[in-house]
Amino acid sequence: MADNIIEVKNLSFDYETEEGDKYRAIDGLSLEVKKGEFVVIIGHNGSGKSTLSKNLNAILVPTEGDILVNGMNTKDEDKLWDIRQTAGMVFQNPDNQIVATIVEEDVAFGPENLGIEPAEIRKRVEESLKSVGIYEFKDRQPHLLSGGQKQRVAIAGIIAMKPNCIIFDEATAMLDPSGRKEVMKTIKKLNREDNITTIHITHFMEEAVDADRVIVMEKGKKVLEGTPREVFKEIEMLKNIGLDVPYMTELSYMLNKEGIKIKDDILTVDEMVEELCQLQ
Amino acid sequence: MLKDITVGQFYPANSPVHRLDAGIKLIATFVFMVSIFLVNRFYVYGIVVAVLAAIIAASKIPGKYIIKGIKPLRWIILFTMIINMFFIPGEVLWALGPAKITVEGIRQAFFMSIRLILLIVGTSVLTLTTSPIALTDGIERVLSPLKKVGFPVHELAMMMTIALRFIPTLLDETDKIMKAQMSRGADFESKNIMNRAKNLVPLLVPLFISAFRRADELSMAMDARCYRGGDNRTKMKEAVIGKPEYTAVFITIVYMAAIIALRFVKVGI
Amino acid sequence: MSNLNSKNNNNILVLSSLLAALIFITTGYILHIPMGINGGYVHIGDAFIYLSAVILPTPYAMATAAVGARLADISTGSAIWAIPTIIIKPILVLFFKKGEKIVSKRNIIGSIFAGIIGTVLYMIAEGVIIGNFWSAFILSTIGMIQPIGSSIVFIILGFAFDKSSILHKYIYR
Amino acid sequence: MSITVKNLTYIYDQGMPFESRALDDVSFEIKDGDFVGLIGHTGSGKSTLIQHMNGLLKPSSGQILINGFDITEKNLNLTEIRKRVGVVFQYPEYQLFEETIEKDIAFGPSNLGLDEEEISRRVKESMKSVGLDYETYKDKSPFELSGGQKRRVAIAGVIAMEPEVLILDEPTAGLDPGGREEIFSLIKDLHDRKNITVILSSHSMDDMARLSKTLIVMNRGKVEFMGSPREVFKGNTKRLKEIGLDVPQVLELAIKLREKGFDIREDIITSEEARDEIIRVMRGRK
Ligand SMILES: Nc1ncnc2c1ncn2[C@@H]1O[C@H](COP(=O)(O)OP(=O)(O)OP(=O)(O)O)[C@@H](O)[C@H]1O
Ligand SMILES: Nc1ncnc2c1ncn2[C@@H]1O[C@H](COP(=O)(O)OP(=O)(O)OP(=O)(O)O)[C@@H](O)[C@H]1O
Ligand SMILES: [Mg+2]
Ligand SMILES: [Mg+2]
Repeated sequence: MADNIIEVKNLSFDYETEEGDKYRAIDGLSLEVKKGEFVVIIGHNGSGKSTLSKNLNAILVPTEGDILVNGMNTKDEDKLWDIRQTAGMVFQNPDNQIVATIVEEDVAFGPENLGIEPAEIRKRVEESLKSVGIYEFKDRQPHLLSGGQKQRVAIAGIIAMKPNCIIFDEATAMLDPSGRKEVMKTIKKLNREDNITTIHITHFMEEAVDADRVIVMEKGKKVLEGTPREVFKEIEMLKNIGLDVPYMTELSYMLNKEGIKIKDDILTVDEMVEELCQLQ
Repeated sequence: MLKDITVGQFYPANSPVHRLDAGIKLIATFVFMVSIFLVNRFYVYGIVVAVLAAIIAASKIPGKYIIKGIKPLRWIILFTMIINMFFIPGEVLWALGPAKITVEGIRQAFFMSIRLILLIVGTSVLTLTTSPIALTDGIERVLSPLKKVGFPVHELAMMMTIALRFIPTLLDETDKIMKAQMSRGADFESKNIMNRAKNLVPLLVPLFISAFRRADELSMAMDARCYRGGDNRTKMKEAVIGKPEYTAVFITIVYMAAIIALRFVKVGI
Repeated sequence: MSNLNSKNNNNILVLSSLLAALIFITTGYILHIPMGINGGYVHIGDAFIYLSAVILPTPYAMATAAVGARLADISTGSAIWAIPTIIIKPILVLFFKKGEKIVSKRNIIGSIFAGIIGTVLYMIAEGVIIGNFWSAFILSTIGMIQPIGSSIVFIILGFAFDKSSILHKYIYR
Repeated sequence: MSITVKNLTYIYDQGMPFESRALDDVSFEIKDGDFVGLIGHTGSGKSTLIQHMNGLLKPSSGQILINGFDITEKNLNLTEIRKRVGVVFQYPEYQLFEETIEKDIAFGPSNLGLDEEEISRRVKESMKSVGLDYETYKDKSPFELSGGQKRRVAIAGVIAMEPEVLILDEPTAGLDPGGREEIFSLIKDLHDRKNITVILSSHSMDDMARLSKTLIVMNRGKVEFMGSPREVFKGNTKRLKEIGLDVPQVLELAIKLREKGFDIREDIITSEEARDEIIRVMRGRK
C-alpha cells in the first residue's frame, strides 16, 4: 500500500509503573494515514494520544503490534534515524523543544544532526524560516519571542529536516488565541501547499473542523473515526467521554431536539447561516 | 527584574576584536595571563599596558566598562596592598610598634596590584568582546584536540549551549513560583537565617521538578530531531580562520617572545 | 515520567545542563542569604553542586559544576576566577556518594570536607592570583561562612528530596 | 468584598530606556459578590493587574481599596492582604511541593499562623470544595494525580486561606473539555455557595460570556470596556476584533443572521439563548 505513509497494526503499548506493574496505555489500536492527509486526533487527558504519537516517531517502541512509517518498521533499529527524519514531531511546550540560543541556530540543529553539508543547511534553514513566516526573527533569542512565534521556530526546526509527515502533539495547547491561529495557519499551509502529511492532536474541537479525518481515542482505543461531520454528529457519545463538539454543531443538535429540522452535522457559523436561510 | 539578567558581560560593538575568532581570543587571553606572571620588572608592565590599551582602543569598549570590571575586586586589591606593605621584611620606612612599612613592601604592594588589575582587565576584554555563545564555540574548538583522548568536548559544549538557553527560562520560572508561594504566605525575606533556608523548600522543590520535567521533554525533542552526540555531526556556521586571525596569532607570538626575553634582562627595577 | 533510568544519554546530558543553569542562577543572582559579618552574603550555588553530585552520574556532575560555576564567574565580573573554578568545583563533586538517601552521615561529612577542601584550593588559587598568600589566607577564613551555609542548604534540600517520591525518582543510580 | 481600583498605573523597569507601561490609569469598581471576567489580548496587562491585587507588585501610582482597606499603603503587613485576596496563578499545579496533598494544602493556612485544629478544618473544607474526598486523597502524593486533579489540589491550597476575593489567572489552560468544565463549575459553585467575589481571566470569549456577571476588557494597559457581558459584546464586535479579541460564536451567528434579514436579537451570548431566539424567529415565520 504505497499511498499509506503510516500504518499502525494492532498496536499495544505498556508503561512500566514504579511498582513494577504494567499499565496498558494503548490497547489494540490500528490506524492508517494516507500521504498528504490531515488527520486530527482528539481524546481526553490520559487517553493515550501522546503515547501513540511517540510510537509513531520511534521514541517508544510497540509492546505488541507493528508500526510502519513509509514502509519502515519502528522496531528496526537500523531505520531509527530515517524514521525520525520522515516523521517529525512538534510538542506542546514551545520552551522545551528549542535547544539553541539563537533562532536560526536552533532551526539548524536537526540538519546538523543528520550530518548535512553546511551550505545546504544554510539553505534549508532560510527556506524553513520563510515557510513558517518568522524569517525576520532569525537572529533573535528564542526566549524573547511570543509563544506562537516560538512554536513556529519549533516547526521550522522540523521542516528543515524535510520530513514527509509531522505529528503535532497538542502544539497549540499552551498558546493564546492569536498564537493558536498563527500556528494553525502554518500547519494548514504546510499540509496544503507543501503536501506534508499532518497528524494533529488537540483539545480544541474548532481545530478539527478542517481535517480530512478525525480520530477519537478513549482508554487507549480508537472509538470513533471519520470526517469531522461524521464524528461530531455523535455529540452524546463525545460528551459522555468528556469531549466537546464545535459550538455550531452543538447548537444544531439543540435545535433539532426542539423540533427544528436542520442538518445535524453543521460545523461552522457560515454553514449554520446558510442552513437557516434555506429553511426559511 | 530577574528576566533582565544577562549571561556574560558582552558589550556588543562592531570592532575587529569583536569579530576575531573566539578560539583565537581564548588562547590569546590565556597567553596574556601567563605572560603577566612572567613579568618581573616594573617597566615591563609598560609594554603590557601599551598592548592592552591598543587592544581596548581597537575594541571600541568605553573605558567605564573596563573600570566596572575592576570594581568588584577593589577591596581585595586594597586589602592585599596593606598586607604586602606591612608584612614584607626589608628596609623600614615607618614603624609603629610591631607594624612596619618597608620599602620592599611598598614595591611589592604596587607590583602585585598592577598585576592583579592587568589580569582583571585582560579577562574582561575577552568577556566584553565575546558573546557567551561565541565563547562556547571557541571553547569547543580549542579543546577539540582532546577528543582524541576521549574527552567529551562536544557534549561539554552542548551542555553550555543548553544551559545558556535555559537560564532565562528558569529565572522566569523561579519568579513565577516565588510569586505563587508568596501568595500562599511564604516569606522569602525573613530575617531569621534558619527560616530563610527552610523557605527554600517550597521554592526549590517545584523548581527542581520543573527542571526534571523540562529535561524529559527537551531530551525527547532532541531524540525526535535525531540528536545522537557529536559523531558525524556538521555545523551550519563553520569557523573562518582568515587574515585577522593570522595577524592576531602573529602579534601574540611576538608579544610573548618579548615578555620572555625581558624576563632575563637584568636591568631596571 | 523519567526515562533517565533507561540508557538514554540525551536525558542525562540535558538534565546536567539544566542543573548547570540552576547553579549559575543561584551562584550569581538569586536566594543569596545575607550574613551579618562584613555585609556579605552566602550564595547557595555550592549546595546545588552538591545536589548535582548525588543526582547525576559523577562525570556529568563534574561537568555540571564546572559549566554552571564558570558561567556565573564570567557573568558576575569574576572572570579571573574562571580557571580555578573549572578545576576546583568538579573536585567538590567527588566528596559525595550516591545512596538510598541523600542526607546520609556519609554525605553530611562529605559536604563538610568539600567545604574545607574547596576553601583551601581557592585559597591557593587566590594566593597565586593576588600574589600574597597571607592575604589569601585571611580572606578565605572570612569566606568560611560560604561553605557552612552551603552545607546547611544542601542538608535541608536533601531532606526535602528524600521525602519527595517524585524527586527521588529522578536520581540517577 | 468590594474592590475599588483608582488611577492605577504600573511601569515595568521605570526609568530604564526599555520601560513599559503595563497599566495606564486604570480605574474601576467591583461590587461585593460579583463574578468578574477579565479579558484582553496577550500583554494587555491582566497578569500585572492581578499581581497588584494581592500586593506582589506595588503601583507606580494609584490605589487599590478592598472593602475600603487600602492594600497599596506602604508598610502594610502582607499577610493582611493575603487573607483577603487569594490568587491562583496560571498552571498552579507547578507550585505543588509537599509529600502529601494534605500537607500541601495546609501550607498557606499555616503561614497565616493558625492553630492545628483550624488548619485541619480548612484543609478538609477546601478539599470538599474542589471535589476531592479527604480520606481517599489526604495521604497521597499530589504528583500521583492526573493533570486536572493536580490543578484542583492547587486551587484548594488557595481556597484554604479563605480569601474574600478569589482571583484565577487562566485556570483551565491546557485541560481537556471535560476538565475545563469541571474547573469552571467548581469555581461557580464556590462563588454561589460562599458568596466569594471571583475574578477570572481567560482567553475564551464563549466561556466568559457564559460565566461572568461583569466583564472587564483590557487593551494596552487600559480598561476598554466594562459591564455585563451583554453590554460589552453588543455593538462592540468591530472594536473587539480590532483589539485582537473574538466574540462568542453565537453572537457572530446572530450578527450574520441579521445581515441576512432575520429579525434576531443581537445580544445573544449563550447557546441556549441562540437556540431560543432561532426557535422564536423560525416559529414566528411559519
Ligand atoms: N512514562 C509513563 N509511565 C507510566 N504511565 C504513563 C507514562 N506516560 C503516560 N502514562 C500513562 O499512560 C496514559 C496515557 O498517557 P498519554 O500521555 O498518552 O495520554 P494523552 O492522551 O496524551 O493525554 P493528554 O491529553 O493529557 O496529553 C495515562 O494514563 C498516563 O498516566
Ligand atoms: N517582568 C516584566 N518586566 C518587564 N515587562 C513586563 C514584565 N511582565 C510583563 N511585562 C510587560 O507588561 C505588559 C503587560 O503584561 P501582562 O503579563 O500583565 O499581560 P497579560 O494581559 O497578562 O498577557 P497574557 O495574556 O499573555 O498573560 C506587557 O507588555 C509585558 O511585556
Ligand atoms: Mg498528551
Ligand atoms: Mg497573563
